Amino acid sequence: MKRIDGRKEDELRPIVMKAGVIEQADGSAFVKFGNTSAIAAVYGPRSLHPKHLQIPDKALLRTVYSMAPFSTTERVKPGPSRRSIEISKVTRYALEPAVFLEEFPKTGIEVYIDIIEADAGTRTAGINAASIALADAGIPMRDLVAAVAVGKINNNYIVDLCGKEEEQTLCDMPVAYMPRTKQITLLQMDGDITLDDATKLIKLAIKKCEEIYEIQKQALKKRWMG
Amino acid sequence: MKRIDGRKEDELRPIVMKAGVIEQADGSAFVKFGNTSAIAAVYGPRSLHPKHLQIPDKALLRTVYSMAPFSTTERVKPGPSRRSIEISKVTRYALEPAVFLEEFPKTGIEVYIDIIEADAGTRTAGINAASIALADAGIPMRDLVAAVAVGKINNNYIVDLCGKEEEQTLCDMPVAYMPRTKQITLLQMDGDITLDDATKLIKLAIKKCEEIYEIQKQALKKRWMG
Amino acid sequence: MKRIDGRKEDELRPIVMKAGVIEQADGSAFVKFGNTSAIAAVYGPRSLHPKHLQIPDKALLRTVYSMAPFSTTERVKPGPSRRSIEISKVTRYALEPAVFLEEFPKTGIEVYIDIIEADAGTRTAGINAASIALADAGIPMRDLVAAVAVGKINNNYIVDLCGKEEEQTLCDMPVAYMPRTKQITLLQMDGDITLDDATKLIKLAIKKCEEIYEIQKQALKKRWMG
Amino acid sequence: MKLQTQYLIRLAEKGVRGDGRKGEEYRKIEIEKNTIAKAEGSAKVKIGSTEVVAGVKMDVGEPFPDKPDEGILITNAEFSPIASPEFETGPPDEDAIELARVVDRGIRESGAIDMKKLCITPGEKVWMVFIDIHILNHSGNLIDAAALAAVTALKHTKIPEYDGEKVDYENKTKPLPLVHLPVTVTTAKIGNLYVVDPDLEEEDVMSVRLTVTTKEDGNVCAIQKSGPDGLLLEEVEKIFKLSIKKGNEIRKL
Amino acid sequence: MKLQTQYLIRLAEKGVRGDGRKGEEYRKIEIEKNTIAKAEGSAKVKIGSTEVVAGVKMDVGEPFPDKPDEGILITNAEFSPIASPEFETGPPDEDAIELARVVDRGIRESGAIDMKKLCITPGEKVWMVFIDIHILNHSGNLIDAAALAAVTALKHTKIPEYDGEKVDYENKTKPLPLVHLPVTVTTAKIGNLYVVDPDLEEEDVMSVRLTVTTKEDGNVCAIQKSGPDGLLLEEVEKIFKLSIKKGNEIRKL
Amino acid sequence: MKLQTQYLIRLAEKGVRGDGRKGEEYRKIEIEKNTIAKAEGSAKVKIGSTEVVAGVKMDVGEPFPDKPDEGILITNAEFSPIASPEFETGPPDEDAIELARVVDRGIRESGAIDMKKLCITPGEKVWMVFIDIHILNHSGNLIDAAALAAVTALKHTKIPEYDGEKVDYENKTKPLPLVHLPVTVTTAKIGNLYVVDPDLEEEDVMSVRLTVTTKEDGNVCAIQKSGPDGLLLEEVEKIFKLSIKKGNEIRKL
Repeated sequence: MKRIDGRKEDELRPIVMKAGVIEQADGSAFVKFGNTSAIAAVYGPRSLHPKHLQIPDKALLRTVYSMAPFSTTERVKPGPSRRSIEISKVTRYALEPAVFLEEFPKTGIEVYIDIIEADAGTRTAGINAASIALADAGIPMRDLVAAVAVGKINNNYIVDLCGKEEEQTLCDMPVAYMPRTKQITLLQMDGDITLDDATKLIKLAIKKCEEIYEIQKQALKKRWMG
Repeated sequence: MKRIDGRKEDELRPIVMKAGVIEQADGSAFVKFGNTSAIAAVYGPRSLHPKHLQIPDKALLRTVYSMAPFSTTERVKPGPSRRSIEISKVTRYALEPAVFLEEFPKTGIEVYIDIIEADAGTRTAGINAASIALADAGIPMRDLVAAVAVGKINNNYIVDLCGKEEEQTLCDMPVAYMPRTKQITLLQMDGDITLDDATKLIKLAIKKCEEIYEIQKQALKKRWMG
Repeated sequence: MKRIDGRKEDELRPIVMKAGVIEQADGSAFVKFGNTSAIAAVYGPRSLHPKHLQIPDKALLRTVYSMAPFSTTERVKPGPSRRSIEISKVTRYALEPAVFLEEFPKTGIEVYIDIIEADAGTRTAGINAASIALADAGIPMRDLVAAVAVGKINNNYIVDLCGKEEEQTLCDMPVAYMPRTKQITLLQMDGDITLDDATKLIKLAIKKCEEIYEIQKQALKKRWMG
Repeated sequence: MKLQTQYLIRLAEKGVRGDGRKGEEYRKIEIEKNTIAKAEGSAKVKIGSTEVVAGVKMDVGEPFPDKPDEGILITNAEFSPIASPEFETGPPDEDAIELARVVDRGIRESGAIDMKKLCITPGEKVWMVFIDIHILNHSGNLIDAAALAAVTALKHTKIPEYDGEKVDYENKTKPLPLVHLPVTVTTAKIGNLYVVDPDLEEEDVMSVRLTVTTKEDGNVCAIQKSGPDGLLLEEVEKIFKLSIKKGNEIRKL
Repeated sequence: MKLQTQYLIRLAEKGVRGDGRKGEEYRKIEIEKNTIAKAEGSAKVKIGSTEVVAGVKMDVGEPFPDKPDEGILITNAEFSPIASPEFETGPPDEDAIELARVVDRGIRESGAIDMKKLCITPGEKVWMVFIDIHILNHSGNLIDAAALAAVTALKHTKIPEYDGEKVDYENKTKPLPLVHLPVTVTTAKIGNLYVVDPDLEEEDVMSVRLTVTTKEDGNVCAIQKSGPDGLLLEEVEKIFKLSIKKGNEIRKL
Repeated sequence: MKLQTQYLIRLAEKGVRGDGRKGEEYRKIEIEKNTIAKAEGSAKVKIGSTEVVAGVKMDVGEPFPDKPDEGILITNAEFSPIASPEFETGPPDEDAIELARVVDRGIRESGAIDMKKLCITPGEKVWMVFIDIHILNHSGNLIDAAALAAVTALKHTKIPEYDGEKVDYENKTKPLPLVHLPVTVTTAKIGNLYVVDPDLEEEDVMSVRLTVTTKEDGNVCAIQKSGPDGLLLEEVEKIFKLSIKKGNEIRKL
């Protein structure tokens, strides 16, 4: 099957990843998959107020995902939406297994993700960026978290859906994955597929996450090596 | 006069009252008058934050009245409305005379009232439920507070208005009453009636509150005796 | 040129200024320019909460400008608007140079300005009132701040625009001025004018501010002398 | 208990109030009409040093589906932080909301405005009447001052011209069809003394208050009990009568 | 680590749960239908002492431009402070929003409602279906209880009459076109034990949970991983199968 | 006074800036056009390490009643917490609102956009132009960067096709009718030195700043004084001239 934008079924869109893009932040990254662009910035570990939010034996990880008003075809109203609140939550859980939060008790680590351009796959682009930004901030991590969405159009399993594919797919399944520990840290799905499909799609996602992971490492290497 | 639902002028709707319906709460009650159902839960006395809200010589009583979106014919938008904020306030004043707040200085006692079904008389149903829930929470009380709305259709004084009657009545007068001390703790009225009518209606309400009071006591007895 | 309300080009509208109009406030003033009426009240210096707002070596000046719903032809929705938030900010900067904030470290001085009637020039009326109210509160000041808006209709420079003139003017320039130090403390402009126009308009505004300043002093004198 | 509370309660036991008034005595009431140029009607009311402005704005809008041939009344109150060190900026709190709703009910339930006369095209266009209450100085008994300001503003409201397309706010001629004059009277209980028009200090010490709105025919249109204590039936009856009496006095001002 | 955590994890190592259930065992499920008089459909679901009411309200509105011939589904959840000492008043927090969205997706993606049958006039008027979820007691696993209450409420929903102008809520006859019965099953991981239907204490100690909604044909319609840990592929596969199995059991209730 | 403040002010007395620039010298300005695929126009502007993206979105809507034959301009700014440790999530604060309003006035008052050409059907349908400003890195002088990004985005905006029913965002051909190029220049006063384009450290120590927007004909379109100090007339005149000069330089970029 030829995909709408000419890609092969298991082909990712052109990817750009860059660490250290925001001077004011403790860590930051820019990630682009086709026409989806995400910027992530990390602030912290820093002292956390009000005090009752502090956790005695680890850092509090906070994630805020948001879309720039001009990122989509229809202007997005500024401010949090139900969708962005849910994505912020699952993003936190996607990143948390990777971070040694216990090294910074009582502090806060804030991860902000801004979607500058949106053409599907914004939450996974955001997770990829956030993961690089956390590493860029020098926060000790078990591993990087790589993420990608997979789907099924007709009888084909496809990866890294673009916006037009998202409208057609029988299911949309974003997955985040830590290659070193083989842990799936984000798993969501909307659709109507068989158990067999679901399993195959997850396996496909894992394979592509391993590719993305290499690009993430390159971005960090480039940053550190100059 | 035969009323729209076949009741006599001074006849209450079928009443259900049950104490101890919410496991997580310190005290709780379910109250049903016809198709009006209220659930009340009490949390506290418990420590109160932020500190500047604490009262040195007594507990702070807080009441929150709210309606479930599906409780009425037209869906109620979730969140506080001007109406619900006012009802929360008068409900607090209806309950406060009954509670020995001075026994729990600096603490907070929270009373939450959810209207699950609404067919008029929701604030009085809520007060009846809250009063049982406070007693169920073991909070020392001067007395239970019983409540009912009364009105006038044509030349008839009627009690415990249902929704259709509320549209026709010349006045709507919710009353809360503590039988032991004979104190009226809630008194509101909308309408256009003579002084004589007003007085007669209050007396009628007091009489019915005394009946309701007995049902409240039964509900508590059943809870305590098993 | 005859102006729409019969005034001369450099003629202010009938002005009323009165200090000490709100009993509850530490200082207050009422100011009226034609059909524009502003009331300002000052509370403070008083202790400031939450603590992290406190400034170690001076008082925090806060200003809130707001319009009464009935002040304009089209009812103003209550609550802050983007316009009122900006005006609150520039008003604070217009007043701050006049106040010895360093005499009251860690405290807060709040200035509230309510526009009761609006017929253009509300921010300048508010600044005139606030300045008198601060003095009325006994807060040490370098000088009073006087304010007025100027504009240009056809080839004429006009002062103290009324609402109908505001619709026609080529520019609207509110100016606040401290005569003793000759400092301009508010300067905004919307329009499309030459550099020469801009300079001439500022000079005109300064001249009128000096007149307004005398009326402000009269109001305070009347208040203090009885 | 604070000293001031004890003092006022001791005074109350002797039937005396802090400022020397009798129980049934209002502070001085001053009424100014049409003080706001852009409002369709307005009034400033002072009761003692409590000061309230009410402004009426009108606009054309769609009627409510269940009352297609009636105008719409919307009452709102803002407790401006100008008026008291205790008021804060932000959305109206429960006190402001209660005040607006009690004032609204007094006007609405008394049938003060002939709402049918505010219908322009049934089911399509009716006049909307916005009453906005703005507190200028809070020295106690805001509710009576607000209600009086609102009714006075309505009494002096002129309806703008409307040509079916646009409201012409420059031309206002026809008076608002005001057919009743509801008056709101608040009585507080301090110790065993019943006092009308409680001032700020009395509001701090009162245990309960009853606000009663009555019409010129003596009918009762709205009641609101407030405060953390109860009232006996006899007390309520007494306050009803007092409210009618004081209401009649105020209506003459 | 808290004592309770250690205790439950030690138990889990032996394959035992705090309340004695087996890993694959739900607490007792009780379902009550049409408990709310004014709702078009309603259900109360208890799972153990977790208690949830779902109410369905319907109204006529405009369709979305991209789906002119389909009805509209809106799912909302309120975590009433009644239900838990940890819930607070205020707008829905992230947990309430996530719950509502997961329930919504299970219903929407499974095609449970035949949305085309809810079209009245294409591009102009369609039925809007509001599912409101109200938590009465929070004792763990709100999501499965909420999903079950929502589907049960839909199953018993009757559409009001509509004459092209007004919805007649007094007359409801036609059932909602419900064509599938999605069931949502949540499995948590505690230590190395996988437990369905975690209770409140288990939710406190679980490291990760997976919520899977399946249809009667065994298809998967919605997945949501939650919690601050990851899952291996084998674990996910195992939970998928378990979810289908338990879903089938619950569907029969 | 902080050490850094004292240091910068001492430098200023010698006519020197912290980063070695001259008073009239901007940091390096970089402009990138049309970086956002889905926006009708966009630009990224860097001034030193301050970085701002502006995106223009267009839609069809109803005109304002008082300007029935003109398009609508709406300018909004979000200070994303990404850009600075001091920015917080939440609705725009006074600084973001002021920035958006100053940028808006510069464009609106200069008549930069020929608004009449954005009318589709007078009184019924006009183009709405949304300028959204998104701060990526805050290193001082956000306002000049934002204004430059906004005008550059407008310059490269293409209007989507509109068939009277639906906007076709896939086809954008006609350029936006941009007839002027307003440029915004901010000058701060540090000690007795006037510096254009203050960086973050200079913003911390400056006592007052004046933002002036000018057109290519040298006219002044918008002025905004900010900061807790005043300015003498001579200072204002001097800054006006400087703003025109620097504006002309930037316009050529």
